[in-house]
Amino acid sequence: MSKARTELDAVPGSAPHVELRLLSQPRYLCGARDAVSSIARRFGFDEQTSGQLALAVDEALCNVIRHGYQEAPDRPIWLRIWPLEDETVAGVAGGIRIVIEDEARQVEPDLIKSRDLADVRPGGLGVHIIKQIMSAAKFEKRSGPQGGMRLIMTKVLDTKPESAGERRPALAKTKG
Amino acid sequence: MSKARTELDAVPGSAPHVELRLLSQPRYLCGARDAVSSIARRFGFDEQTSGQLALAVDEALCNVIRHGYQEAPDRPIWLRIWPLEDETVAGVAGGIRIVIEDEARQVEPDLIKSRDLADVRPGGLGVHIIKQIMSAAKFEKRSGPQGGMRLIMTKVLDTKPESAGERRPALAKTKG
Amino acid sequence: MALQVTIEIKGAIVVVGPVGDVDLNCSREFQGHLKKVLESRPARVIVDLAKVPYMDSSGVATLVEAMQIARRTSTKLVLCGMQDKVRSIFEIARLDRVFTIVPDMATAGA
Amino acid sequence: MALQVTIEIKGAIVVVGPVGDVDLNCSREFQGHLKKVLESRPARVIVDLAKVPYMDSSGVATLVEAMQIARRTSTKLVLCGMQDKVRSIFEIARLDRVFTIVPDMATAGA
Ligand SMILES: Nc1ncnc2c1ncn2[C@@H]1O[C@H](COP(=O)(O)OP(=O)(O)O)[C@@H](O)[C@H]1O
Ligand SMILES: Nc1ncnc2c1ncn2[C@@H]1O[C@H](COP(=O)(O)OP(=O)(O)O)[C@@H](O)[C@H]1O
Repeated sequence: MSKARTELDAVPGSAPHVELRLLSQPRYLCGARDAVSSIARRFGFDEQTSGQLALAVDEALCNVIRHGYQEAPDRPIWLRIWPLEDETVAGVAGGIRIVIEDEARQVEPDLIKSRDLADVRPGGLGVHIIKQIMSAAKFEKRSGPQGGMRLIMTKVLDTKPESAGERRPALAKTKG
Repeated sequence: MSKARTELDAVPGSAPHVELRLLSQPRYLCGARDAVSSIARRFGFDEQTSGQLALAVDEALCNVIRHGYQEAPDRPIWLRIWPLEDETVAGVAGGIRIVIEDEARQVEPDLIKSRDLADVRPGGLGVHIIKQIMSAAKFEKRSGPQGGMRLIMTKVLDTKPESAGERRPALAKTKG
Repeated sequence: MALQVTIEIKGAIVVVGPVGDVDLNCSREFQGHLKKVLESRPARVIVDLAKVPYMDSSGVATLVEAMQIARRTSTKLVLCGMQDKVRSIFEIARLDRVFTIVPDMATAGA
Repeated sequence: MALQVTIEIKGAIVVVGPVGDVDLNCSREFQGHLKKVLESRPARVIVDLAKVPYMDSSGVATLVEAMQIARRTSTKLVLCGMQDKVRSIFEIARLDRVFTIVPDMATAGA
């Protein structure tokens, strides 16, 4: 419950500022996307980045619906949002932390990865998209009797703009 | 917990399809609005009505923040959403049910009303806006140790378009 | 968060143009801008709402207050460029006939 | 919910125009439309994305599959009118050079 944290892929000890629980139905994706992108705007992200954060969340929720719950429409998914300002992350001025949890069957985090991009075929892009958009993204198994997976995603607010392809070297080591 | 309900201002017995918990901060209003309006679109409401539903929710949340919590920024507000399809409401094809709850001090539901519209002055419009937009809206005190208020709002999907001023006579009796 | 507001002074006419949603998150800030503009007692204040996609009753309250100040100081207050979604709240609150609402800047006398 | 899709046949050219977000909620439906159009083996299929403000990877997967079918049947598949937000996902997935992407209907050869 310590307030100071230096890891970009840890779950904060404080209560989330916004928590969304939704049933595992594709028709609710848009509600989650629109909530995330407008909250990201309020946290200081530009329009384009806010849209990308909504895309990353959409991809993560789609994967829970398809792989986690095998499209069962009545299972819960939690999406929790914190502004980064609440914590002390080394060298970071602000940003957003988004944690997604489910009660689906557990898989080894190492197995959650996209196809090789050069091998063009339908699908196999979601995890790549999430990792490209986020500053850090980590899958883990939840502990506790309900099982389920957790995805911890963080995006830091860039003070100086950088080109789309470049990654901040300081963050590379925290990526999963 | 019965599935069949005929009242437009009752809380459904089933789990909400979407639940949003947010801290009592005005910067999160936009997230709630955007989630509500895009879910309303998916429930079959037209763009204009979906925007009005977002406005009604915004007004209700503003009142919880201002009157319920006196602008304290760290208190919880819950917003729960159900499609009307899950229940049997007499003569209604579809729609949305939205329930907002807080842990704020309790007030007599009868005292929650807007100013006379003819007496033009700043403020005093929120409750009027909510009642105009919704098919039914009812304030009540929550039971239980945490106290707090509950607002149950329902909007039914109109199958035939009606003029903005007109109200469905069948619903008039359920309005608070 | 800061509300972006453009303020343009054209002689005795001042055009105030908020950009973005005017809700409880920024209505107090908007109120501050309006009051400051009205203090200089211009002949006409035009509030250009063309870039306001959304307004809630806290934004409307700010405009009602501005109208009351304007009346006292004989300033003409005109709202223009209102989007349909914003017009809807004025209609529900029956304020669409209390305010002078015109379609665009030209009609507003800018 | 139903995805709105306009389909326009101009001789050997078919223009497919989805309207609205293409996400997991409707990508299977979109796939059905594309497959049906490709079955008739037109010389050229233009997917007009001008009215698609958002697409997720399930929508992209549908287009990749359509491209693979088109190659087998020697149909030319062209994407046009892509909005910036949608282009961004093609770039992240490095598919912006795999597809033939043109700015507008005229360039698409419609
Ligand atoms: N939430 C999840 N639960 C279980 N497995 C997952 C989850 N997300 C992703 N995966 C696994 O990772 C793989 C890659 O996911 P992704 O890159 O989104 O492509 P796709 O979903 O199209 O296969 C999936 O095929 C699946 O095996
Ligand atoms: N959530 C709430 N909790 C307590 N009192 C409320 C709540 N919502 C509304 N009220 C009461 O109802 C009155 C009318 O509310 P409203 O029509 O929104 O106008 P305003 O908020 O500008 O006064 C408020 O002044 C307040 O006394």
